Amino acid sequence: MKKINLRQASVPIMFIIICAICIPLSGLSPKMLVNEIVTRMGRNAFLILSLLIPIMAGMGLNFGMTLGAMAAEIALILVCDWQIVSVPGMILAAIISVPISVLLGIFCGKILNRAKGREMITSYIMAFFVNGIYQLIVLYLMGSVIPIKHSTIKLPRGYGIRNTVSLLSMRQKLDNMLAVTIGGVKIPVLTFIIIAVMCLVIVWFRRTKLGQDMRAVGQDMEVARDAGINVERTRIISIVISTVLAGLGMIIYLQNMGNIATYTAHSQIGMFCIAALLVGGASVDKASIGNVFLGVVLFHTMFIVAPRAGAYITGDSMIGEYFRVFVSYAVITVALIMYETNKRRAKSAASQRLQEEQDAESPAGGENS
Amino acid sequence: MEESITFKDRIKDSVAEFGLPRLIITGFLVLLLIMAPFVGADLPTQISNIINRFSWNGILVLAMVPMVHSGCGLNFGLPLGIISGLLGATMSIELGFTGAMSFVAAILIATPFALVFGMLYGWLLNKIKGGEMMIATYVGFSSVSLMCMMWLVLPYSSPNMVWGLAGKGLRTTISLEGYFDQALAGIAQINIGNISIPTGTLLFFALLAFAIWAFLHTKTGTAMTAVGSNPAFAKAAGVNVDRIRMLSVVMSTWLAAVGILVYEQGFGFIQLYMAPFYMALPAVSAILIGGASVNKASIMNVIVGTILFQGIVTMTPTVMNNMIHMDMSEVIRIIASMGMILFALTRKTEGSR
Amino acid sequence: MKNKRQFLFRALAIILILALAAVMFVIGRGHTVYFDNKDAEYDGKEYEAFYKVVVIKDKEKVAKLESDDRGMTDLMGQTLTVTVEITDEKGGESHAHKVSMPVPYSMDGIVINVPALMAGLPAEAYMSEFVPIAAEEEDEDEEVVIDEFEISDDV
Amino acid sequence: METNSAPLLKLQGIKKDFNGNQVLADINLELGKGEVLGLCGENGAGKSTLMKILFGAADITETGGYSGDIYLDGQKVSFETPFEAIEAGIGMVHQEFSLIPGFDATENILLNREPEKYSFISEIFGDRLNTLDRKKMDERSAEAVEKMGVAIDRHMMINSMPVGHKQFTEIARELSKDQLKLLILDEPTAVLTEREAEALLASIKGMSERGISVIFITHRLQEVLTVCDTVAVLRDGVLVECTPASETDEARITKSMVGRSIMGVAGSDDASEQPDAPTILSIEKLWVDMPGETVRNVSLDVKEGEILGIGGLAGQGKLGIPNGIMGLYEAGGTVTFEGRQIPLNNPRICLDSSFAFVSEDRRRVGLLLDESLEWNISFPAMQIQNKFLKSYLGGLIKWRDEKAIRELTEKYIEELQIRCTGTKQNARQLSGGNQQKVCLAKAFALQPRLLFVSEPTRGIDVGAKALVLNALKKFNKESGTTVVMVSSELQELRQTCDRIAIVSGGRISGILPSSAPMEEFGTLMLKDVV
Repeated sequence: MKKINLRQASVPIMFIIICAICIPLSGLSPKMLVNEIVTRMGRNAFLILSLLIPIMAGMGLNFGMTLGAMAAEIALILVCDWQIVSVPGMILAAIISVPISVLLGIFCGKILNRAKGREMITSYIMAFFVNGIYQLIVLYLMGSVIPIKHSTIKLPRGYGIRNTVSLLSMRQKLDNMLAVTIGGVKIPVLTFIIIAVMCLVIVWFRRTKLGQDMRAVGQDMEVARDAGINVERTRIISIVISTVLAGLGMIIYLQNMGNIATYTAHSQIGMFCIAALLVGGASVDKASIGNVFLGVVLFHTMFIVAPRAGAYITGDSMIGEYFRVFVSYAVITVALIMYETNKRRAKSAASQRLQEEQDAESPAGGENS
Repeated sequence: MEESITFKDRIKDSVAEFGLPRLIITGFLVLLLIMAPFVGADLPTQISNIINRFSWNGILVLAMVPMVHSGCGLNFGLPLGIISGLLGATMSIELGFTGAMSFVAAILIATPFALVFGMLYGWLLNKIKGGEMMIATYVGFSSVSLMCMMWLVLPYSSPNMVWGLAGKGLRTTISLEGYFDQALAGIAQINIGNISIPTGTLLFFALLAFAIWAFLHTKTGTAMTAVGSNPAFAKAAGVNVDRIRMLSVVMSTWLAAVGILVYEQGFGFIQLYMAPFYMALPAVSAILIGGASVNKASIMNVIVGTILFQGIVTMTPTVMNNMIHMDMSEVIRIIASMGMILFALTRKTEGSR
Repeated sequence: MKNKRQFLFRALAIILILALAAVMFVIGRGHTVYFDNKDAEYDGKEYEAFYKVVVIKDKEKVAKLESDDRGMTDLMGQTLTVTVEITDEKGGESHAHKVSMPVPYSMDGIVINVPALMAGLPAEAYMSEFVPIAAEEEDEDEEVVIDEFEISDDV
Repeated sequence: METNSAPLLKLQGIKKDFNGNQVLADINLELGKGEVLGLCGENGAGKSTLMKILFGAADITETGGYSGDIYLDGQKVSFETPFEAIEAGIGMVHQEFSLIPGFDATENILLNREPEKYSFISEIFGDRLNTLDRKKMDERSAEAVEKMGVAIDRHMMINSMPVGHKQFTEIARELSKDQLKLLILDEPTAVLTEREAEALLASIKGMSERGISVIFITHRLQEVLTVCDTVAVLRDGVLVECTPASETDEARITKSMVGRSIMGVAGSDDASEQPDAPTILSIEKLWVDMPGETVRNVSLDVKEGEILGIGGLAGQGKLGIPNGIMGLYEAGGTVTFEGRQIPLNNPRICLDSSFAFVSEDRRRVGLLLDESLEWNISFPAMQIQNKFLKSYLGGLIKWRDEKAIRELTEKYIEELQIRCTGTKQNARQLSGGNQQKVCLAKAFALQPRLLFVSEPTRGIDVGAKALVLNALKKFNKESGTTVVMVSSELQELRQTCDRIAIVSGGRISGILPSSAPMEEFGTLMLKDVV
């Protein structure tokens, strides 16, 4: 059953080749490279895990995961203003982000239920729409309606949040707990434990009734409905879970970064996470935990080495920068095209089989098929 | 919506057909226009602004029409056409054309690019019927980021365009002064007081709009509408659905190429690199605001939509700023335009997706 | 019956989470603590600054203060526990004192006057709020970039 | 078979109409515990409607419900939704599979009824977070499969199963429901091989012994006679026969199925076979891959100027013939028209050879629902024959001639009595009958030499039916167009056509003059039924 689909494996293989070419050119020492990859694994893996559940529910790549990221940013800004620091600050931010994420998730889920068959483009536009609302809150309401005390995060005009909010008090506090250094590579053990627990939760979730229902809904909504499964609700739940997880993932991500780029941090997150997942060999309708980790390693290796390799080849560092952006988009494009053509191919294959059966039987006649 | 029967019925009908978001946006603009004099904004300047911006953006919005008609959905892949236009503009300058001639040359050079890109793009969209919009978006993104590298690598050498120090690689912004800045707008420009009307640009838009309108009345144009309305019907009536769709994509792409050139001649600059990235979204929301849906659009939708959209873009900053001393225009623009697209996507549409 | 039970559990879970949040508010509250080795005055009495003060928090030396110096450290939670090593004169023996005190929740920055503290005076004598004075001078308006085009270079 | 005093199921005076169209008239039926009832009837006789009523299907409740009473176990019941029916112990296996393709048989058998293991988390987040008890699921599905008596691989994915096993998976799913008292099987043997069908019959007998009553709908009469205790025959919404299986035979059932006692109409009055007319279209060895309407090895000659009817039961392939010839579905074989061979799978060439086709799928293929009547009627003629166009610049630009289009549309609105507010009205807003007329007008406007009409009266009211059929006849007479008409309604074919070919099992089972007796048609229809 576990045949490796060559088409499916083509993207990871391509990336392995890109990395294999770029790594020597980049001139990075293996230690530095491993260090970077481990850091990025801890930073991004949780965020990418949040994409798995909507895929299971047949809703495609959840471009709306940005919603969770925004919820997390709002929570972190507030916590920062209240001067709750370090790990307790993160836990508090997580607690605050969850209800915001849930509300946004329900909203997004309801909208997506009205746009069945084009969930992806809708969730993509949804991310922009909520970004507008986020800006309204953060840029205009914070400081004027929502009390913000500290001038370090407030714009000098008296309301609105600065372009960058420093998270120095939380910076890598989670990563540093229980951290182990092996051969010069810092391993953020606690972060990895949290990610591992999340993986276990996802594995467990697949075995629950809800997980089973989601898989059923993902494969055939009508059949699931006939069997008495509440399709709409199940789909909304999957989006809510994804949004909440994205929010928690964003907190892990930002504590590692050490500051919030208030107006831009979330906007690219969705794209990079989705690209990483696809690079790991996932497709629009099928993704596993393995895809997440393979994706993080391959995608981020490319991300780290591409600019340096580009600079080495062309003498212009910008080429590499643009190259990795191009690759991110190209990967998503290719994955989407493969998904759509596969759908078509499955259909035509079915009718071809019918024809052959019939041809073989046609001269004989008389037999019931 | 032109004829007036009974006022009440009309309102009821138009509300149902119009949709709430569109109504809110229109109402908002009307409110802005009414408020403008009270808060001390200069109405003629505002109107002049709207007309100007309309003339810049009209053709980009018009580029949506063919693809919507053929059922390919909203052309989120507009950047592909824009890139053709940018190639035309930069090559025209590189080849040494100046003044109004450089505009003509830009269009001529952009055309083959638009045709080739459009055909590739159309071929791709024919392979993935049903998933057009998402893939179009990412085709646009990929091509923009690919071109980012190209702008650096391609052997441009005109000193007006490349980075001064390195002597190669195009600048992010290139001034069109001495080239086709105001090439169209300058033709028969009318200036009355604060109002200045770019007659040339408006006429050019009118010409293209008329061409599209006329095309939709031809045999092929009729087939295009039918393909968008019901591909199965069109196929049963002997229409080559794939060819018609391809044609519509090529048309959209070419219009986008011309559209960006017209935009640039008004704006006065060529913007390269990531600038074309999100240019599809304003155009998409403009045509939707104008009353189009995912698979129906008319020239009227283009005109009304562009005026409404650009009206909000130009009016909100001044009026809002004067009113509450907060410049929320950007945020309002994002919420309004994205809300409009969301609304259109969630509406039940028959036929194409 | 089932619903009631579930409601109960849910309420319990929410209360637990809220309680957790409340605990985080207390134990996670961050303060900046400043140590002053300066002359102090209280109740008409003068307390002279020491020759040298070393402040040790969590086995880590956070400040080494000569007379009239100010040092600082970050604190999480509501209790400040430090060891203060005091040298009265040059070349003299240092003696360590372990002190522990509650800090007011509402203060972001707290100034502690070490001589007053060592003299065993009441809290209001050695503890005062740190008020940032000239922090407001950078009044150039920050341009907010809500740039949709920007590709962040680090993820 | 024992007859209890209180039957398991009792239907009393069941009536149902769709918008005034009577489809069931006063049905009275009883079914004892463990009894097997065979339900026969032509398509459209009301079998599905009756079963839908019993099963609480949504389209019954949405169209105003039914009248009459249903008693289950002596209790009066009326189901609003299928779930209520299932709760009460009724199970139904539909013709279309309702299975999740990526699940295995066990998961499908217990879909949404999986046994669960308690987990503490569910106290907070609700029961759906209980984990599935895979072991128990396995046991339950094994039990159900055993009950069914046909061995299937319970761990095989549905999408890699042969079609028969999918059918058995569905049956096992119904059997796994403990409360099951009555199982409705809607043409279950249609997709089975002969051996599988035998296994199913044995399984039905087994169910009956366990005390489960079965309603068995099929076109294969020998199966009915083998397995059923009682045979009920529906015709035009009337229960014409309900006899013990032992007292009847195939011939008698066939006769009850097709015999029209009410009208007793013979062929159409002006029907005339034209044996001397030249053959205009000759079909040889045609196969068509149309899902659900597969055509196998059909050879047929159509004579110039005639109206040829093609009849047969649903799913036997009659719809595949015109759809295949017109290139809408993958097809093979040779088609010769007026001596020229017509390449298949190319709609354009068919249309250029002046064929026209009125599709059975009005809404999807037949109409531009969101465009005006003008567009609908003129479009094919415009695209194929360049009609209704004005040329400018020496033919470089071909513009729509709105005036000509309007005149054409007005002409057909009048001729076919299309009820509409004007030529600009959207096709979507018309009623089914009027939409059908628009489809005809569209084909007439092409002025074809050969016209295929597929199910022209499906889903339209009586008045419109007569109008449509008369319009067809008139068109045939006046313009000499050869017409091939496909319909499930034999009566209608007999009224309209000169000759009628009957399709059964994807093949032509015979061609009869329309005046031939009903029984002969019936026999042909059931000849190779799949």
